[in-house]
Amino acid sequence: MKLHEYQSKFLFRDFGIPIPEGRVATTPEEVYDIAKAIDGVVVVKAQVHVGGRGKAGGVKVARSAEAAKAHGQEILGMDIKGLRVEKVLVDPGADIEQEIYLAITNDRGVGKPLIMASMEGGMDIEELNRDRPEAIIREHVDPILGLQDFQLTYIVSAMGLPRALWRPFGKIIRGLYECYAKSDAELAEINPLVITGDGDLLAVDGKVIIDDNALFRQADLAADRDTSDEPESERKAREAGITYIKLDGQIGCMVNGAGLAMTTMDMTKLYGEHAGIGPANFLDIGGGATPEQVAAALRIILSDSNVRCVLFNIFGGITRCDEVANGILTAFNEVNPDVPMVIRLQGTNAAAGNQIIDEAQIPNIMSAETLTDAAKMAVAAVQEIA
Amino acid sequence: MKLHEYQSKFLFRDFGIPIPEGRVATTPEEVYDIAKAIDGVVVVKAQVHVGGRGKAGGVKVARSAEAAKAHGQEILGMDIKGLRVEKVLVDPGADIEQEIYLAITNDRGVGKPLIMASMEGGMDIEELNRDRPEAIIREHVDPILGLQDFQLTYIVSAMGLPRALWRPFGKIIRGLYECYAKSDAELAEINPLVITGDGDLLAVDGKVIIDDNALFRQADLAADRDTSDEPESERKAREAGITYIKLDGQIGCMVNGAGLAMTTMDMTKLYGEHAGIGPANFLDIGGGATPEQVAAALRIILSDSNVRCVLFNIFGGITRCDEVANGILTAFNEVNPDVPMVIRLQGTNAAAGNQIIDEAQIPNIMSAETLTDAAKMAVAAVQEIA
Amino acid sequence: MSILIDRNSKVLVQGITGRQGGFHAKLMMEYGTDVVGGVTPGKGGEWFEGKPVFDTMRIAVETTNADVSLITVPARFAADAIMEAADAGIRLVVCLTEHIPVSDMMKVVSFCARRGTRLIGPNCPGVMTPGQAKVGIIPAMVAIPGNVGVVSKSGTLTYEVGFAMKNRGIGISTIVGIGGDPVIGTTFVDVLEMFESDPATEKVALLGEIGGSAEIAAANYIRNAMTKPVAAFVAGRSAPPGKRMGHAGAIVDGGEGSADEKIQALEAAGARVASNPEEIPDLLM
Amino acid sequence: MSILIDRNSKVLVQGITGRQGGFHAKLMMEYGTDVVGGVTPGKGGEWFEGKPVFDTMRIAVETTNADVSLITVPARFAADAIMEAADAGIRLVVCLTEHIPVSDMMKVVSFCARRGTRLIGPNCPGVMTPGQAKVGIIPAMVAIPGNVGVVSKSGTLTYEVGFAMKNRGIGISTIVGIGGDPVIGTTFVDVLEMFESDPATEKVALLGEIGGSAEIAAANYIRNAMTKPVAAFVAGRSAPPGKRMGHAGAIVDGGEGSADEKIQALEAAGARVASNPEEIPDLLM
Repeated sequence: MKLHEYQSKFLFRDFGIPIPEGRVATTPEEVYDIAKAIDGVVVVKAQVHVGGRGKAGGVKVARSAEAAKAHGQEILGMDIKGLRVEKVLVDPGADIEQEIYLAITNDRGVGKPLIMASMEGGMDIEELNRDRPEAIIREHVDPILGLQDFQLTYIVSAMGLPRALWRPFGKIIRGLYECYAKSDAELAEINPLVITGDGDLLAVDGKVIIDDNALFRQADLAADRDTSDEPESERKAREAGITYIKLDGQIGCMVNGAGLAMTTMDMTKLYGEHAGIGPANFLDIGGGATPEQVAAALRIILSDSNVRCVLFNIFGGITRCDEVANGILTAFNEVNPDVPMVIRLQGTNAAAGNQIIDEAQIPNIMSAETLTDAAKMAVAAVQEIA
Repeated sequence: MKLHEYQSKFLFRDFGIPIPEGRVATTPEEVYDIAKAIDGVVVVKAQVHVGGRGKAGGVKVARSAEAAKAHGQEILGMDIKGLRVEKVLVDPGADIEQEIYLAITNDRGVGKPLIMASMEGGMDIEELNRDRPEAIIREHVDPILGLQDFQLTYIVSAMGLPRALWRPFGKIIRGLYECYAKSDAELAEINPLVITGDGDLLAVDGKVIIDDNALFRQADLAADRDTSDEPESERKAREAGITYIKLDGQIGCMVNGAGLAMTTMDMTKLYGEHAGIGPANFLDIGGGATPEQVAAALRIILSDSNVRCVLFNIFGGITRCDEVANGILTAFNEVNPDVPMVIRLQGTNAAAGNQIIDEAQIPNIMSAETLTDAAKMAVAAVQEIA
Repeated sequence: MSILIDRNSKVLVQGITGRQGGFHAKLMMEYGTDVVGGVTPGKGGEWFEGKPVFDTMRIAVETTNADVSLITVPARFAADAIMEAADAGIRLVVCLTEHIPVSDMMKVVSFCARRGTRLIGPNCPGVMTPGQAKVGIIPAMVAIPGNVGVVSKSGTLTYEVGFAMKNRGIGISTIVGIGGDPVIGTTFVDVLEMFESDPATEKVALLGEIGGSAEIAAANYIRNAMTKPVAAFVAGRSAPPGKRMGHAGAIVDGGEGSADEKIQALEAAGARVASNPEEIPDLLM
Repeated sequence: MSILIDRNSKVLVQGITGRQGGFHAKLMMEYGTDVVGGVTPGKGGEWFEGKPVFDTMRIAVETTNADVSLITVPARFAADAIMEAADAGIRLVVCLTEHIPVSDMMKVVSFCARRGTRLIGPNCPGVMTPGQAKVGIIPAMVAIPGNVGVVSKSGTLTYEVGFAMKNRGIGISTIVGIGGDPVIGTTFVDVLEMFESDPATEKVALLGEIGGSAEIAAANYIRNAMTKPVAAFVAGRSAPPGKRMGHAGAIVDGGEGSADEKIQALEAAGARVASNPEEIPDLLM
C-alpha cells in the first residue's frame, strides 16, 4: 500500500524527523489559506501515486497566497498519467543548500533491511545507482538485532557528511528506521533530505510503501488508505478476495494459481502478439474455484469492455476437474456471458471435466486439452470477432 | 537498587499486570482512610528491604478500618531486622484459590534472562528449588530476539496451568518480561501470583531489583530510590564515589581494587578470628588514591566507632607507591586519626613509599612489607588496645 | 535417494487440528508420509487420525523424534510457529502459509539460519519425493518417481509441468516449491546445490517468475558450478511493471526482475529456456 | 607461544583519543605491543603517537588488518563499541569499561558468540603475555615471562600475585583478567581450556571470588579435563551475604556463590587452594 507524500511525511514527523510545516488542501481556497498562514514562498504539490508529477506540471512554486491559489486551481482536478489530483500539499519553500538521499527498503536478496544514503540526493535513485553506484552508501541491518549506533557512524562517515550534521542526521536515520520497522514498510524514502542554508536538515519529499500483508497490525495506516487511483474492477476483486489486475489486451484469463495465471497470460501473448492480441487481465481464482467465486470472477473480467474472449485454465490437483466443470457451468448460467469461452481443464479427472463442458453444448464454449491449444483457440476467437 | 513491594507492584501495573487496588500510608490515620475506602478485609504490610517481615509481625490482616488503623499504629515505626518501617501498603485482601510463582532474572551462568514459573507459589523459592526443583519450569530468553509466543505456550503447558488461564497468564508473563527488560531489572518477581476464587489472576506480592549500572537510563526509577535503609556511612561513600560496606569488625580496611579489598578483609579475619577480630568494612579506594580521596575514605572508615585500627593495602601498578605514600601522609595531616595505622605498599616503587612512611615517624603508623605481616600487625594492634 | 525428504522422514504438522492442516495431513499419510503427530497449542492430549496432538513443538519433538515440520497455521501465528520448530531442533520446516509480513520473514529466516534449520517457503506448495513422501499440498497425481529434480516458485504451474512430464513418462526425484514471497527460507541456488550433489537427480527443471533476482543468482550458479543439465521456464513476460502479480514477490520494480532479463541470464548460463511450459518435457528428453 | 595475544597481534584502541585510552595505548606501545591505530567517531583522519585514528572499526580493520581491539569508551557507548568490533571481524575484543548494564552485556555476549569473536571482560584489566604484548592496563612490572598461566576475576589482586611470583622467579605465560561482572565474554573454563592446550603453559593460577558459579564450573572442568596443576585463591570468605563487594558480580545471593562452597569444589577437583594469596607462589613451586 503506497502512502502519499503528505502521509509519508506526517508519518516521518511522528518519528521525530523534521519536515516542512505544510498542510493538505482539497480546494483552491484552502490552498490560499494555508499559503497565507505560511506567509512566504510556498510549493503546491499534487498528491498522486505516480512518478514524474513535477514534469507533468503537478508541482508549482508560488511567491504569494494569490499565486498559490491560482496554482491550486490549476493542479486540483488535473489528470496526471490517468489519475485525477484530489489533494495538494502546500509546503513552505525550503532554502536548499544540498540535497541528500536516504531510504530504507527490504533487500530481498539477502532478506535484510537495507539502508541507502547518498550526498547526491534529489535525482532519481535508479539513475544514480546505474551511473555512479559508488555514490550510494549501503548498509544492511540485522533484522533481529536492529540498527546499531556504530552503523550510523559508518553511514555518516562513509557518505562524507559534514561532521556538524552527524548527530542530527544520525537521529533522522534512526527515526526513519523506527518508522520503517514499526510501520511494516517495504520502503521508507526521503528524497531529497535537504541541508538548508542555516545548516538544518529537512525531509522535503517522502515516499512510504506499507507491506499489504502487515496491514492487519497497522490499523491506523490501513484506515488512511487512498484507493482513488485503484481501478474500480481491482477494488471489487480485492473486496471479493480475488487477485485481479487489469491489462490492455482482449483475452480475459481465469486461472488457479499466480504462477499459472502469469503463464496463461504469457501464452496468449506468445500466440497473439503478432496480431496485436494479448491478455486482458491477471486473475488468480485461488484454490477452491466454487461456483460463487467463478461467477464473481467472471463478472469482474467481463466488466472490462475490451474483453473479446475468456480463457479458463484450471489445474485440478486436490480439487477434481469434474467438480470444477460443474462449478463453471453453474456460474455461466448465472452470469450469462456473451463472449466466447475457452475452457481448459488439466489434472485430476480432466477428461471427465472436459466431457461435462462438451456435453453441456453451450454455444460459444470450447474445451481445449493443452494450454498451447487453449491459448491458440482464444487468439483465434478474438481474431474471428474482429 | 531494590524496589519496595508497592513500587514493584505499581511498576507491574504500568505493564498491564493486575494488582490489588491498594495504597501506601505513612500514618495510622492514612491506613484508616485507605481501609475505609476499600471497605472490606485489608492487609497492612510493612515496606522494608528485608525478607521475613511476615514472621517479624510486619504483615497483618484486618477486618475493619479501625483494626487496620491499630495494625498501622503497631507496624509503622516498628524495627524489623534493624530497619525502621516508614511506610505500609494497605491492600484489599485477596480470595486465594491457588498461589503461583513467576519471576524473571538474569542467569549469570548462561548470560540470558531466565523465566521461572511454578504452580507451587507463595513459599520461598530457594526452598522449593532445593526440595522440588522439578516443580519449577525454567525457560531462557534469547536476549537479542526477546520472548517469543511459543515460549509462553511452553511455560503454561509445562507448568500444568488450567487452560482457561493460558491467555491471561501468558499476558502477565509478557508484561513481566517487558517490565524486566524496559526497567533494566536484575529480578522481577511475583510471589504469589494468585488465582482468585473467581478465576482471576492477581499479583499479590512483588519484588523488583534494578541494575545499578543502568540507572543512568532509568531516571524515573532512580528518582524513587529509597535510601532509608542504607547506613549513613555507605550513603556518604556512594556520594563520594567510593565503594564502602560497613561490617562488624574492628579493622578498617582501605584498599585499591575490589578483589584485593575482599582479600585484605579475608586476611584480617584469617589472622584475627581466633581472637574475635575481623574487618570493619569493605572499601575500594579505586585507581588514583589522591590525597583528597584518601582523606574522604579515612573519614568514612573512622566514622565507625568500632574501628580500632586502619589497614592500608595499596598495590602500586601504574601509580607509583612513593606518590601514594605522600598522598596518605597529606591526608593524615588533614584528618588526624587517633587509632593506629598499618600501611602496606606493594608494587612500583614500594621501597621508596615505605621509606617515606617510616621517615615521617608519625606515632601510631607502622609500615608492613607483606599483606600477611600487615594483617597480623593490625590484629596485634587491636589486641593491644583491648 | 532424494533431497530433503524420503520415506524415513518423521513429520509433524503444526496446526493439525485446523481445517487445512488436517485435510493435507490425511493426504500426506495416504501418500505414505510418516506423519508422527501434530501440534496445536491448547489441544495437547487429543488425537488426530490415530496420531498424538501436542501443545508445543518441544514436547512433540522430544516424544516423536520428528525431523520435519509442516506449518499450516494462519499468517499472524506463522512466524512464531516456524521459530518454535527451529527452536525445537527440527531439521526441515515447510511453511505453506501465505500473507506473512516480510518483516516477520526477515527475522525468521535469520533465526532459522542461526539454528541450522532449513526452511522451505513460506507461501509454497511444499516438497514431494515421488513414491516416498510428500510434505505440503502437492497433489499425488502430478508426478512419478524418476531422475529430474524440479524447483519452482509457484504451485499449479509446477503441477502442470510435473503432470506433463508424467504424461511423457518422465519421472521426478524431488519437487521443491520454494514459494513466491519476497523473502523465503530456501532459494533456487540452495536447491540447485542439493540437486547437483544428489545421486538420484540427473537433470533439473527450474520454474521461475518475475520479481527479485533469485533466477539471476541461479543462472550464475548454473554457469559456475552446475554439471547437470537445466531446463527452465520464467513466467510473467506479459506482466506490466510495478504491479504485484498474485505472489507477493512477483513484481518488476524499478526495471529490475523482468522475465526477459532472467531468461537471458539463464540462457547465457547454458540452461535451456522454454517459452511455453509445455515444452519442458521436450527439453528434458 | 602464548594464548590470545603475542608480539604479532595487531591492536586497535577504541577510544584512543580519550584520556584513559590514550594513556594506556602509550603504555602498551612502550611494552612492545603492536598498536596499529585507534578509533574515535568524528576524529577519523587525526593521528595519535604516529598511529592513524579512524571514525569506524570497519575502516580501521580494512586499513590496518588489526585482529585485536581494546575498548576504553564510557559505559553507555561500550556495548555498541564491542559489537562494532565484532561486526568488523575482530578476533579478540578486550573491554576495560566498567558499569556496563547487564542487559547490554547479555546482548553483546550473544552477538559476539554468533560472530565468533572472543570477548574478554568487561570491567577487566585485560590480557598480558609477558615479554611480548599487553592489551589493557596490567602494569608491565607485575610479571616476567614463564610457564604459569594466570586467570583472574580481579585487577590489583592479580598484580599482587603476579608480582609475588616474579619476586620468587616464577614467570607467566599469559595473564587473563576476565573481570568481575555478572555476565562476561570469557569464563574461567574458557581460559582453562586455552591454557590446557597451550604448550607454553605448564601450571595455572586461578584467582576467583564470591558470586555466581564460574569457579564451580572451573572446578568441574579441572576435575574432568585438566591435566595441568592448578593453584587457586578465592576472595571474599569474610564478605557478608546479600552485599555487592565492589565488583557487580561479587555477591552471595540466596546462599549461592559463597567462597567456602567454591573453595571446597576446587579442592575436591584437585586444585591446591591457598587461604592467603601470598602462598600462591609456594603452591606453584
